[in-house]
This record gives sequence, C-alpha cells and structure tokens, in this order.
Amino acid sequence: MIESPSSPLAPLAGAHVRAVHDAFHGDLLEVSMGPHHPSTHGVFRMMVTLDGETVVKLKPVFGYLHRNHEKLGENTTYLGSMPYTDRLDYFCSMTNNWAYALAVEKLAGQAVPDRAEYLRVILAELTRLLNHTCLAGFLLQDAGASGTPLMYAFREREKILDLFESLSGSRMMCNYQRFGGCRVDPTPAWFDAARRVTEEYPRFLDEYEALITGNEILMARTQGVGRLSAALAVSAGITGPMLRACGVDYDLRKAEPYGFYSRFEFRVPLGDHGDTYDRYMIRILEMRESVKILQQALRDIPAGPIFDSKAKIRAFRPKAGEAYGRIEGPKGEIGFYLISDGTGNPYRYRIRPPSFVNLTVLEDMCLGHTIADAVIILGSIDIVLGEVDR
Amino acid sequence: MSDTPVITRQDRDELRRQGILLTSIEEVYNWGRSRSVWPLQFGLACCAIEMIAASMARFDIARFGSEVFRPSPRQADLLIVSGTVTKKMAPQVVRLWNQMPEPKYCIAMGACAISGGPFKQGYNVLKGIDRFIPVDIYIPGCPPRPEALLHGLMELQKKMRGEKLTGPDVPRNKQPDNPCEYPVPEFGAHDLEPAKNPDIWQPPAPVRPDKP
Amino acid sequence: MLGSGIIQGLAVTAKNLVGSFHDPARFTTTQYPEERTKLPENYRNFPFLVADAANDPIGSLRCVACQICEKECPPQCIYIEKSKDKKPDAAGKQQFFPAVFDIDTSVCMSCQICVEVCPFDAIKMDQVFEIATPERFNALLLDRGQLAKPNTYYQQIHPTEAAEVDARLAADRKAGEEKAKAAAAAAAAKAAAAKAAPAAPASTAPSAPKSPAVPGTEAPKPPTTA
Amino acid sequence: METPEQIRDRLLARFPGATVTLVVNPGASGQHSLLLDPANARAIAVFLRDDPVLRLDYCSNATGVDWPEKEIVETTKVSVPDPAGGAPKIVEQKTKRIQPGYLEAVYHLYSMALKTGPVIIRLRTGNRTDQVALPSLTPVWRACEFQEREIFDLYGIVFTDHPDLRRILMWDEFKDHPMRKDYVEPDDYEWEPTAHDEVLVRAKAHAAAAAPAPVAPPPAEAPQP
Repeated sequence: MIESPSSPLAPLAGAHVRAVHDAFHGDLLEVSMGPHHPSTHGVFRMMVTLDGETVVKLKPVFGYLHRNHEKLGENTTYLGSMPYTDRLDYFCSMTNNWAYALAVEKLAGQAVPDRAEYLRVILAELTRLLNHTCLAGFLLQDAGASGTPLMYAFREREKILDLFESLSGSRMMCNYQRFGGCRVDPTPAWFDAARRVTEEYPRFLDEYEALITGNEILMARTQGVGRLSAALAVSAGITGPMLRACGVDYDLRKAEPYGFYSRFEFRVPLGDHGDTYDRYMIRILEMRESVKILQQALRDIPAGPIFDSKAKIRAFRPKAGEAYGRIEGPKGEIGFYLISDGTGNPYRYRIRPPSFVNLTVLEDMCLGHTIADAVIILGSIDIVLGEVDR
Repeated sequence: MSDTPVITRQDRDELRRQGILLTSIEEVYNWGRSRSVWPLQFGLACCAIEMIAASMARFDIARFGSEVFRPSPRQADLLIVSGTVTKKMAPQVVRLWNQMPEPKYCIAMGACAISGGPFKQGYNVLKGIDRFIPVDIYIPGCPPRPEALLHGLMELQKKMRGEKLTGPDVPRNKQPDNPCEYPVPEFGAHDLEPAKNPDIWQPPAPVRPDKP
Repeated sequence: MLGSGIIQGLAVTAKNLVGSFHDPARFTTTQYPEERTKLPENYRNFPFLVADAANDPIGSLRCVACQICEKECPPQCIYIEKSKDKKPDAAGKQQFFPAVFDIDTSVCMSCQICVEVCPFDAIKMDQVFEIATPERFNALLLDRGQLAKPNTYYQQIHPTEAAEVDARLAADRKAGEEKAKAAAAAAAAKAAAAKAAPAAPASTAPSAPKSPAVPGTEAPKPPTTA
Repeated sequence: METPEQIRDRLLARFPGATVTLVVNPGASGQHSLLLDPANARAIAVFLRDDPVLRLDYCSNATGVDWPEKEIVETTKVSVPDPAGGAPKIVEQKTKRIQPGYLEAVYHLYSMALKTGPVIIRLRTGNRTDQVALPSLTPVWRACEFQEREIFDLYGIVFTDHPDLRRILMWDEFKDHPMRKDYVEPDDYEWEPTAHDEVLVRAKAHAAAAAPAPVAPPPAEAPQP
C-alpha cells in the first residue's frame, strides 16, 4: 500500500515513486534472456544488466545453434556443401546458394550463362522480398502486435514459397544454384506465376503499410530507439539494410555489381536517423526497389542454357588457391571464403555471416533504452540463428 | 477393473450409429485432451519457421486446437523440438521438458531433432533429442512441410485418444516409476556429461548381415 | 490526427476479415486433411528407386548398385551393398543390382543430389510426406522393398520429368541396341574373317557379305563385356 | 585501386622495420594477400584504415585457418644438372622436410568510402601450441570483435588486447579447438542405421570404450574390413 504522506493537494504521488526508485537505484539486476525466449528469434541469448528497466550492459551469448557448418563443409565435397548453405539463413536459401556458387566460381574461374545470371537475380530479389516481409512481421510481433502483421507477412511468404517450391522442389531448402549455373530451367508457366506475384506485390506492400507504417504505437516504439551512428556502423562492419538506415550508401549491388545487377535500374534507399524505424522503413523501400528489379529481369530474361556446359557437377576439383566471394544478401553482406588445396573438398570453408557481424553493435544500440526496446532493437537487426551460429 | 472392457469400441461405434451415444470417462478425457494440445512456443532452427508457417493462416493449426503456443513451459502440453539440438542447447531443452507438467508429449520435428540429421557429423550437434527426453512422434523431413507437422499432430492425437486411464498399459505419465524429471546434462571439457540418458536411449546395435 | 494510423490499420484488418467470407483470394486456409494443396511436380521429399516392372518392383530396379549416390550423399544416409551376381536389366543387359539399398530418412535432407548424380535415372524424389511415426528404430530406415516404386508411379508424380527420362532411356536403349548390333556385326565380321583367313587368305572379301546374317544368333553375347 | 605489390612497397617504405610479404594466390580469383609480421600488424592496420588512398575502413571477414605440421616430400624435377657440354638432364630429387605448423588469421578489408577492395592481410602464429598470440585488430575495426572471438574459440589463436576474449560458440568449459584439423570428435556414437564401414568401425570403437572388459580382445584386429 502506498499512501501519500501528507495533504492530498500536494503533487506527492510522483515524489513518492521517485523515492521508491531512488531506494532501488544502483541495485543492478542481471537478466538472462534466452536461449528460450519468445522474442529472441530462435535460440539467441542476451545477458542483460538492468538498472530498473534500463539496460546498462548487454552481452550476447551465441552458439546455441552452432551446427559446425564450416567443419562439415571441409569434410564434404564442394557440391555437398550447397544444400547445407540452404540451412544457414533459412529464410534466404537462394541468396546463400548464390553467394556460395559465386565464391566457387571465383575460385575455379567458371563462367555462368546469361539466363542463369538473370534467374539468379530474379530468385535473389524474390528472396529479398520474402525476407523483408517476414522481418516486418516479426518486428511487429516483437513490438507487441501479436499475430496480425505476421499473418499478413506469412500469407505473402507462402506465395513466394510456392514459386520456389514449384521451381526447386522445396519450400525453404531450395538447393538450386550450381557452380556454373542453375539446376532447373523454369517453365513459361513459372514465369507467368512470378510475374503475377511481382505485379501483386506492390498492392500487398500498400496494404501492409496502411496496416502498420503509420501506426502511432509503432512510431512511438521505434522512432529514436536504437540509434546507430554511421561511423560506428562502418567500423563494426555492419552491412545490409542496417547500414543503409544509418545513411551509408553501400550496397554491393551498386558498389561491386556482381551478377547482372549493373543492368538493372534501381535505387538504394538510405535512412538518416539510423534508428529502428528507419531500419524498418528501409526494408519496406527496398522491397519496392526489388519489385522494380524483378519486373525488369522478368521482362528481359534471355533464352538459352542455364548451365555452363563446361561446368562439372561430380568430381569437381578446383585447382589450389583461395577466393572470397560476397553478395548483398537480404540481411547484409554474405560472403564465402574458400581455400582449395586441389582436392575434392575445400581446405577451408568459411562463411561470413551478415547477421552475426551485425550483432556486434547490439549492446551499443541498446544501452540506455528499456528492456522492451532491447527486444525490438534485436528484431530490427534481423538475425537468423542458423547463420549467426552456423 | 478388468483388462477386457465389456463394451468394446466396435460396440460403441455400432451403438453410435444407432443413435445411442455411449461414452466413457476415458474417452471424454482423451477427446478433450487431444483436441487442445498446447505446444510450447519453442523454435530451434529451420523447422521452427515451418512450425510458425503451420500456425499461420494457410495451414492454420488452430483447426486442431493447438494454436495456443505458450511461451512458458508451465502452460504447455507439447514440446515440438523443431530443429537441430546442439550440445550447448541440449541442457536447456531438457530443462524445459522437466518444467512442463504431466501429461506432456514431445514431437521430434525434422531430421535434426530425430537423429542430428544432416548435421549429425558435427562436433556440437546432439544426435537426436531422444537421447535425453522421450519422444512420442517422429516427423522425418528436412524440414517437414507444415502439412507434415499437422499430420504428426494428428498422429499424436490418435496416440492420445488410445491412452488408457487405468491398467498395465497406461501412458508414461501414469506409470509409477515415471521420472517426472530427467537428468539435465552438464557441459564437460569435450562433450556433454553424460552424453545420453541410458534409461530412455537404448539403441540396437548396428548390424550388417554379412559382416557382424 | 493522433490515432488515424491505428484506425487505418484496423480498416485493413476489417477489410480482410469481411473479405475472407466472399473473396477466395483473401481466404487462404487449406483445410489440410480433407483438402490438399496440389503439390508441384518438382516437389521432393525423400528418394525412391524406380523399378521398370510394376508387378516385381524389387526385381526390376534400374539401380545397378554403382554406389555413386552413396558417395555423393552429403549426410551419408544411403547404404548400398552390391550384389554378387548379375541379372538382366530392362534392356536385357547383365547388370549388378543392389542387394541392400537403405535410405535413412531420419538423416536424409532431401537435397536431391543423389538424383542429380545418378547416371541411370534409377533414383528419384518421392512426394509422400505423411510419414510421421511413433517408432524410432524401425520405421525410419527405408529398405529396398519400401523404396522400390514402379515407373508408372514416377510418371504419375513427375509427369514432365518422367516423360523426358523415358524418352532419353528409350533413345539410349535404341542407340545401345544399334551399337550392340553394330558391334555384333563387327565381331561377326571379324570372326568370319578370322575363320575365313586360315582357310583361304585371299577369300576375305567374299566372306564379309555373309556376316549380317549372323548377329541374330550372336547378339546377346557382346554386352556381357560392356 | 593499388595492387598488392604497390601496397606492399608503400608499407615497406612507411614501416622500415616491418616485414610484409606478398602471398601469391595461384587460383583463378587472383586475390593475393599480404603477410604481415605480428609485431607491426596493428600499426600497419591503422595505416591501411586511415591512408587516404586506400581508406580500408571496413573489415568484411576475419577468419582463422589451420595449417598443421606436415611432412613435405618435394620431388624437385626441375633440378637440371648440366654435364659438361651435354644435354641438360632432368633428375628427380626427393627432399623431405617438415613444414612447421602454424595458425593463420586472415582479414578481408574493403573500403566503403571508395567502394574498393579487397585487400587481404594475413597474420601467422609461431606454432600451433604455445606461440599462438597475435595482436587483435578489434581496436582498429570493431567488426573483428566477434569474429576474433570465434577464431579464438575454434582455432585457439589468442588475440592480445582484445576487449573481451572469451569462447563464443562453444561453452566456456570446453577445452578443444574444434576447427583445427587434428581435432578428435567426442565419441557420442551409439547407433546409426546405415551400416557403412566407418559406421561399423565407430560402433566397434564405441562399444570398446563403453565396455572395456568384454570387448577388449576384438580391437586387436584391424577394424577396416
């Protein structure tokens, strides 16, 4: 029971709360969030030190999904690692495939036919749509909009997954790219379906934005929360939408155009506050740009082979050397570093995981905010544990 | 109570067709339980995404009474181990399982949860969650489609409906020697200690006909 | 106005709610056990072995136990044991066959690499996914008997792909037969030549026209060495 | 952008005491790298980051590589002893030498400002057992923070001056460095339905380890069938 100590006219309730706060002030509370926590996007764990509700220290703990991907990659063939890359960032199997294929192609000096390059762009942009849509849903879930935005996001996700499934045979684990091309040539019906999805996507984005972007609660929860300065972001190797939300113009599709990205017209949206709202908006804007790329790619895709006739599937032994290939994945820069010793297995197989590196600044962004904000800041980083821990 | 019921299931079905609804406490109890299985909101890896997809509009696990994903193990009936259990995560999974109230069930969803799956050669991957906790339904697939998860859930419901309230073949949770708590492994210098729970993990020896 | 964003969002939700009653595009649920989404042709779950004869699937497997898939399988979930003897395949060629062919579905990650590397079109991806089971040790390892499925089943689940494969196999078979015929002819010619040589070294030319009559009797022989 | 040779020459001019070696990549990618000596690595890294021509402000990837000790039998075919006046003969000379093992940290540097890269730098430890310290580059590029922790965890390279060097992926009690090539996996093998040869071998080894008394005689025989 809290009773006001003196006359009811004096504004004392606040003073009393203040006194209670002061009595507890300085007693830090250490909370372990995760690895089983509904809002940590899997098995991520944060050791949070709280002063009241304010985060004064935050140490991420990794490794709860450390599946030894790199060790397995060194023990299996080059081709054998391809299905494992699907399971890295399990939202974006197509871009993971592409990054790996790109690195191996660099290592072996392989060419890719034009049609395959176009297909890769199409599939990568579909993946970007898929990933950003899901992220928007999960972010809102973290903000407390339980269920509804995620339902909308997953409804759209199913449409893209249907495309992936009818092309590659699996909803999530596509295993579609090969060194020197792609695996299956899409049918005209598939292209029609892809065009339909692409055409309808802006409508969904409008609907989604009407649902949530202007929402005052979302703005209050995200604007000014988790600010990240451009200098820190560059130093900490932040990539992807998180970096661009800080206003740094660095998108590998423009900066180091791999594949055929130089052929497409699109813009790179940049934020100016570097806060959680910017990170959300960057993704929405990127989706609109992705739709533009998709429209161009689906319009221009040439006929031809999808697989380089000189490429090998079995007994693939690139000569000794090393290569680092990277692409702009939906979460940031995903790279593969391969060292070949001339045998059928890579000597060193390393994945540069974007969301793992992006977590470097989690503590910096959370300090001074409340624990509830830490949840939404984590959501805006867009982590997938399969990739963080590998 | 005798082992052979006076009125068999066939009799009951026949009576139901004739318009006489005859039921037993057992049946009502199991019916109620099997149609409100509350899973733990617990995702591990790739399969968790398909589990979320199963709870979304397209597949709608709510039609099976299981849409209430509880964030707390104290309120959950079903542990869906959806994804790779690493050795670093295994103690936490066992702890969650221990915190769930009986009767509780476990579905191992996907190859990784069953046997370590494609990652089974990894040094940090637990080769199947059934080394530490008893699993009721195995859903192979990598990852299983959401429909496959729903099918697994229906299999679980079937299993629950067949459970007896009394007698010698009562389910695990009613057996007198049922350990409500399973030993939680600890982190060792090279591996989990112990690396398995021998009470529930009794694999057959690998055999090959010609080379014993 | 404060709150307009929320109201706008609620309007979207309301539109979807009402729409779900009359607009099929907004009603997305598949009533799974009763109603099934049509699986795309390319859908893959676990591998199966293609058999040419529907009445004797195990006896007519296309698999010749070359063990390429076993070696290439990334998680090593295939186990093959080659037979000791040979038996004729669909083309009448003497081939090894798998005495044991196991796929561990508790490990398989449906990556389709076994299908890609198979030079005989013997292993393909199945589409059955309702395989949840309470059994751990016995139900998840599929043996030769469970894996063998007739070609008609393959044609049913992957019609386009199966048609291509069938056409390719038929072409191969035809080419093989022609080659065998040619080889037989050549062998026969050689044999005839050899026979003719000691008798009359000068009369090799006349013996050559005789050879086309011979292959009929000798045709099955050459492939055994192949 | 400057070639690795140019960067090397500039570094050597700028840091007279340092050794900077060009490691040629024979592969198709042509990504050559610069091997730095650990003593000067930090200063060189700062220079690379702040140099107005390079401005390598972004460390994309930091990783470890394990090169265990190996015996190299070199068959130098090209040794051409010229007998006086005669045609040069090609004689195979076999030289055996033990290449000492070392651990390597590789950093891929890019410039976000200039959109160029990569410049790859490598650092090598003295050996794989006791001289495993390297200077941490986290003070130069924050991006290395977790990646160097990961290298420490999986390879066992100790980064001096790292702000928070702990295990990151494995648990703290863990003793090994599992990404090293000579890492022995724990024996948690009980059962695997596919009876491959190595499966049977491992099953046998596991049975022997689990019950030493009854299964003691069989391990004497060669396990490889």
